[in-house]
Amino acid sequence: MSPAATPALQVDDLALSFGGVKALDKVSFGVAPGNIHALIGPNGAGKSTCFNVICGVYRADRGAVRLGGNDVTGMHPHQLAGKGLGRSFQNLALSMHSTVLDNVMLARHCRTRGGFMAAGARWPSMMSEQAKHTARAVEICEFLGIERLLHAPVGGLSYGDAKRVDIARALATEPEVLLLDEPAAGMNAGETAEVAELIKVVRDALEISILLVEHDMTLVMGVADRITVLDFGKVVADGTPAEVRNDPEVIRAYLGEQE
Amino acid sequence: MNTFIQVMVNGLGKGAVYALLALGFVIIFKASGVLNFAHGSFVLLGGYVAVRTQDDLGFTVSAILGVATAGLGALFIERVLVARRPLADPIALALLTIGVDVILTEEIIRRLGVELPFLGRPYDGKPIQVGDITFFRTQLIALAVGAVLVTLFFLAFRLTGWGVAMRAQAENREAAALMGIRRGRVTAAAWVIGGVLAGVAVLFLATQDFSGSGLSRGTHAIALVAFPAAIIGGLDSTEGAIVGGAIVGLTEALSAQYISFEFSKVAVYVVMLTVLIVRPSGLFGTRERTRV
Amino acid sequence: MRQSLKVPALVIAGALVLAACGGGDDEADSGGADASGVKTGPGISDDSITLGVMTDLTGPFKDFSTTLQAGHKMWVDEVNAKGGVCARQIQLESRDHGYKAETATIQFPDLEPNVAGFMELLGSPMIAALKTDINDKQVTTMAVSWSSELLDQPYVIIVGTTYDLEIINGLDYLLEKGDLKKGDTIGHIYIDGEYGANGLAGSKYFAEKNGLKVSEAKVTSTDTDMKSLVTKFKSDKVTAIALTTSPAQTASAATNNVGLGLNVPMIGNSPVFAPALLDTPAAPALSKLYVVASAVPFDSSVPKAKEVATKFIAENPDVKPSFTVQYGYAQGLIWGQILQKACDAKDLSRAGINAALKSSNNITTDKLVSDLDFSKPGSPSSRTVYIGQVDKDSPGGLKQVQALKEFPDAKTYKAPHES
Amino acid sequence: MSEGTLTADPPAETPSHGRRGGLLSNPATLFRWGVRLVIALIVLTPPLYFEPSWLRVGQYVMIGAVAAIGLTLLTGQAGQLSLAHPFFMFVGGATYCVLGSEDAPGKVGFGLPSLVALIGAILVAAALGLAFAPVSGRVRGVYLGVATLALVYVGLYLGQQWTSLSGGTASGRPSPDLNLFGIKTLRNDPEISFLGQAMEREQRVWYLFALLLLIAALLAWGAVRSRPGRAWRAVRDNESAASALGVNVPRVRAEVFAISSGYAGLAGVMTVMWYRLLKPDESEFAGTYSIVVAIAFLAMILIGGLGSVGGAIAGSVLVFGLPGMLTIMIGGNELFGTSGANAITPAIFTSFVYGAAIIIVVLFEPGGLAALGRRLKATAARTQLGSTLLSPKGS
Repeated sequence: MSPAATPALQVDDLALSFGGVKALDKVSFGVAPGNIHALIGPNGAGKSTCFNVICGVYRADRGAVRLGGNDVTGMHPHQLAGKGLGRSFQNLALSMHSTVLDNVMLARHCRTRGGFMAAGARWPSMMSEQAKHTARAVEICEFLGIERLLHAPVGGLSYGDAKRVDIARALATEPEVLLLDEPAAGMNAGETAEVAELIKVVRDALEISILLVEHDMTLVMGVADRITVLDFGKVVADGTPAEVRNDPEVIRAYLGEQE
Repeated sequence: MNTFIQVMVNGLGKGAVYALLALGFVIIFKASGVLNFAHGSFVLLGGYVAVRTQDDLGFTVSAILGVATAGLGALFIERVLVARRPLADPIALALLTIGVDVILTEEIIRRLGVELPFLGRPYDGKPIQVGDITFFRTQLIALAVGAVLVTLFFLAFRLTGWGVAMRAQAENREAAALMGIRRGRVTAAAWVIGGVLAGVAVLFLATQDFSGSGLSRGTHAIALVAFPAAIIGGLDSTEGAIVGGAIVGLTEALSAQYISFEFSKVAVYVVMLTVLIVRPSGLFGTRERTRV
Repeated sequence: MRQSLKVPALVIAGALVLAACGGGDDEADSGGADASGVKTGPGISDDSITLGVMTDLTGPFKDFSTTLQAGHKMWVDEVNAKGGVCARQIQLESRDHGYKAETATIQFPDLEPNVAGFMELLGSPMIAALKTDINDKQVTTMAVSWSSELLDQPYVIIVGTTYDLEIINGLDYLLEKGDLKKGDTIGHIYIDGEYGANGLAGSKYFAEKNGLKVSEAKVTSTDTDMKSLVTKFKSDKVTAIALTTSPAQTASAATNNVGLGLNVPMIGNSPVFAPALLDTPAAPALSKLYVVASAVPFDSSVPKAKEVATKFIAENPDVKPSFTVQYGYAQGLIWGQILQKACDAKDLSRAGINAALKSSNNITTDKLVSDLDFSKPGSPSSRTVYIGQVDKDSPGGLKQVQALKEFPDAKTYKAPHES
Repeated sequence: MSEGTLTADPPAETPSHGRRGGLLSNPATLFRWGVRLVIALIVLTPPLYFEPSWLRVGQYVMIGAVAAIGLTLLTGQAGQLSLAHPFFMFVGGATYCVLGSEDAPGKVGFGLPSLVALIGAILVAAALGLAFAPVSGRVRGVYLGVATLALVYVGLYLGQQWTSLSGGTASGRPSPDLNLFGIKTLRNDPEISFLGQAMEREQRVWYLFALLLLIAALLAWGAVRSRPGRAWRAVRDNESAASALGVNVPRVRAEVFAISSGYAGLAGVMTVMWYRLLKPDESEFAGTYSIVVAIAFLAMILIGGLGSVGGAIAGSVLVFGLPGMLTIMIGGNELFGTSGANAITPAIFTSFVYGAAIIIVVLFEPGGLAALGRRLKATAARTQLGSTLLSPKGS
């Protein structure tokens, strides 16, 4: 890793055990600015645990997480959102009865102010702030091609559209680093290709870094600039897709899984 | 010292019946995820059938009839109302049972009119003196019946297919369905058991020894005391229900004696809040896992 | 918001011109006088006097109220057969509030304009909620509550002895009998509220006067199990139990009194006992209970009480008799005398009725309740009581053990609002 | 996502069209004004025509509506089940009396201006709601529902013990008169008449309550449609997601509990004004601040549609209004020719109605009256006449 550029996201020496089982062991890697970085590994390799530690859901026993040079180790998830970390959800986790706009506007929560009284009384400064943020949310939805659904309840959307809402919501936190949790889960080949395209467009247009936790190899190989491979809680490989594809450790890990 | 023993006896005697009620709550909650606010009206239903038939059929037969009616009533509610919405919001289902409770209770109280009928003729009001300590037969029989029923239940829970299925279902309702467990049958059985336990409880509740009053709105009120008992133990823990029942009975009796009677009901809830602050899912309850 | 209301207000303004003409119905009823020069008021027509009844026919006091109303009806039928009062027939208009204060609050303005006064307003939560209404409308109201705390209310009538005096008299009775002595402890179970707090004031006064201690036990009206309280009394070594409770609570206290081996005499105010208790397993234990009341027991040797009882049984063979029959009848007798007095003064307006009440210092009811004096504000209308002992074989469940009597401590007791 | 979550979220703030057009030229504007007119008529005219009994029913409905709005924010919008509303009502009522009354023998009073006492009562209720954060922030779902039940018992106990504040169960303490810019509410001082109708106590209380309800409803609507409302629904639907998107979940949970308690506090002030009396209950199962009332509020918000402000008001009309209306209409008669101890009285009949309403709503219309209203509106919107008659608010 080049010492010149500060990584957008840096994970150092993470370790976490659950009841004696080492879920993470000395895990370190960095996401370079503007990169699409993938974290892969067979089932139970520790991808999700690592993801959850970065997001602040789990607290690591040891190690540090840095976001753009700031130490964010042990911060709560809601604090991380304000620090420039956005994330999507594998199961979408949207409010099904709320509209698309409402869901996306939620992500502006930490960027806006105004409590019950101000909102209730429709305080002018609050209303103008809301209008401004609504405009931005609409812009993000337009960018993701869901502007026609702004006022539709999420519950009635197709899976693909709902996924876009999920990503729109993550983007609406204005992240420096976007974490995508298995974005292709439950999708067919065509939809997966669409998602891959979307990820690239997002990176290019918004100039942000993306960390992708994914199962689907085709997706990862197609979009990732760099890949970190975990197995049994340890980093077994870290490199470009081409390097990783031929790494014997990786092949063993994946073949081993298939037995 | 005698006073203290008497207080403990009083408390445990009540605790036994609370445990029966709490166990009913817990079984229903475990199987269907429903906080059953209608438990008090199951109690009234069983009691009503028993008091209406006891003059003609004698206590034993009417008691069995009452218990059976409470069980069938619970089954009816489950099949006709709850089963229609198996995955509905827990709050909505809790409210549904409130609706049932309101109607059933009002109707039974209306039918009772000005009567205050008592149950438990064979054992009620004939205390046994041992030295300076009084043992009320109702409480002794409640303890014995409670112990037998609880033992039977735990044996069934551990050893029968129903018990295995029920435990699997409590772990994960959707997964259990995938594993081929007939959810409907397990849940229905749980409601029947809950109703039966409520029906048994009323045989002790509507007595002179236990509550001092016959079947009335007060009986329904006592059934609600089993709420904190179930919560203290943990809503999905059958062992917890037994422990919770005992804790509530003893807390009531001890605080009535050593603090003040009017504080005793508050004391139960203070104990419950303390438990919840430390363990938000009760002493033995499993913590809710939030999906990410 | 300001904007949105202005327009509609203008729109309806036009439509409401009619309302302006139609208003002011209230004034029509009050004032005025009939042909014979008797001033009239709400509830008074040329040939009838309407009295209101606000009672509980569905709540916790439904059996109490049912027999009370039977007493009212007997009086009304009798008085109307004799030509009524002031040449007018007595009519009752009643509402069932189900012992719910909010229902009573809604019913009151509906009923109040039609009545000259209230024959019955039952329940302390209802009386408390309607106190201001009663004062505003100056409507004389007979409360079915015996709390001396109400004696400062100018329009509220309390018939007979108050709860505090009942308890004092009852404890004096036990003292005379030798069941209590100096240095003893009395256990007092009371429902928190107007009723219980007033009863407790009585036992506290008695204890202070005679060198006894009181072990207090406060309960709510829905508590039914008195076991832990009696356990406490036993450890406090009480020698008598005073009760200001509901009948179900009385039953539990009685059975535990015997069951836990305490076995002390119990005294209680009139509402502690209901004849229905004799059909419960508590019946044997209740024989230790003395009920102290200003009303005569149903089964009494007092001639008028006998007459009413016989008639009631003849007319209502299926209803369980209770002392409230005679009490309801006595309420009627009292209202009859007040109305007659107002009629004699040629003023049946509400003010006239209240003035008649205030000047009544010797109302008699043929000993159904003691003679009553309503002329001293703040002071109970009587201090004498009947005492009955629970007895399974007496109709109404009480055997009279003490005829009307004022015990020494009752004489000296000063009620809360007494000057 | 579970199949039948009972939620009725209002549509998000839609960019308003037609502000520029003339009043009559734009159907949307016309519609909005039509609705305002209907609401204004419902609020303004009854005091001119109705008997005091009916006015009292209406006032009582408005008390229930304010409380139910608070509860629907908490339970419907934020997903926290609470049975503690009667407790916070009691706290609000007691605080109002303590702050607004003069010192009297055995009763503490601060003698503050009544408007200050009113606001103080809301704030104290809200503060106590906030103090419940260790429980409301941690305990979830049905556990929270039972945990909040504890407060009803605590309220009953404190009301009985702390008689210098509560007045005690025996006789309670009188409610201070609300003096609004020189106009007293509970007395004819100064005497006012409006369109020939004297504005006496019942009329004054009606208009005051209508004003308070309007403020309460507008605040709730505003909050539901913007930042706080989005946070509540996010916390209700998925706490992890809400957290990841920057919502401080424990804080939001505690806040909404406090806000809801503030609403209950206001309803408590209205209650003591309605009775002109603060009186603690004698038992936990009967009375003004009892468990029965807690359940009645839940019934209101469920029947109205969980989370819907308009639905909460409609629910109160049914649950708090119906018994009173039946009582007046039936008068001294009994229902269905039954009488005596087994009579079906108005109280029992309405219990049946609302019990059945709950069951029917859960089974057949999980969105409650609010969803029904939206559907009606959608149907009506297809006809021009309908669109001018029906509310855009859904109910």
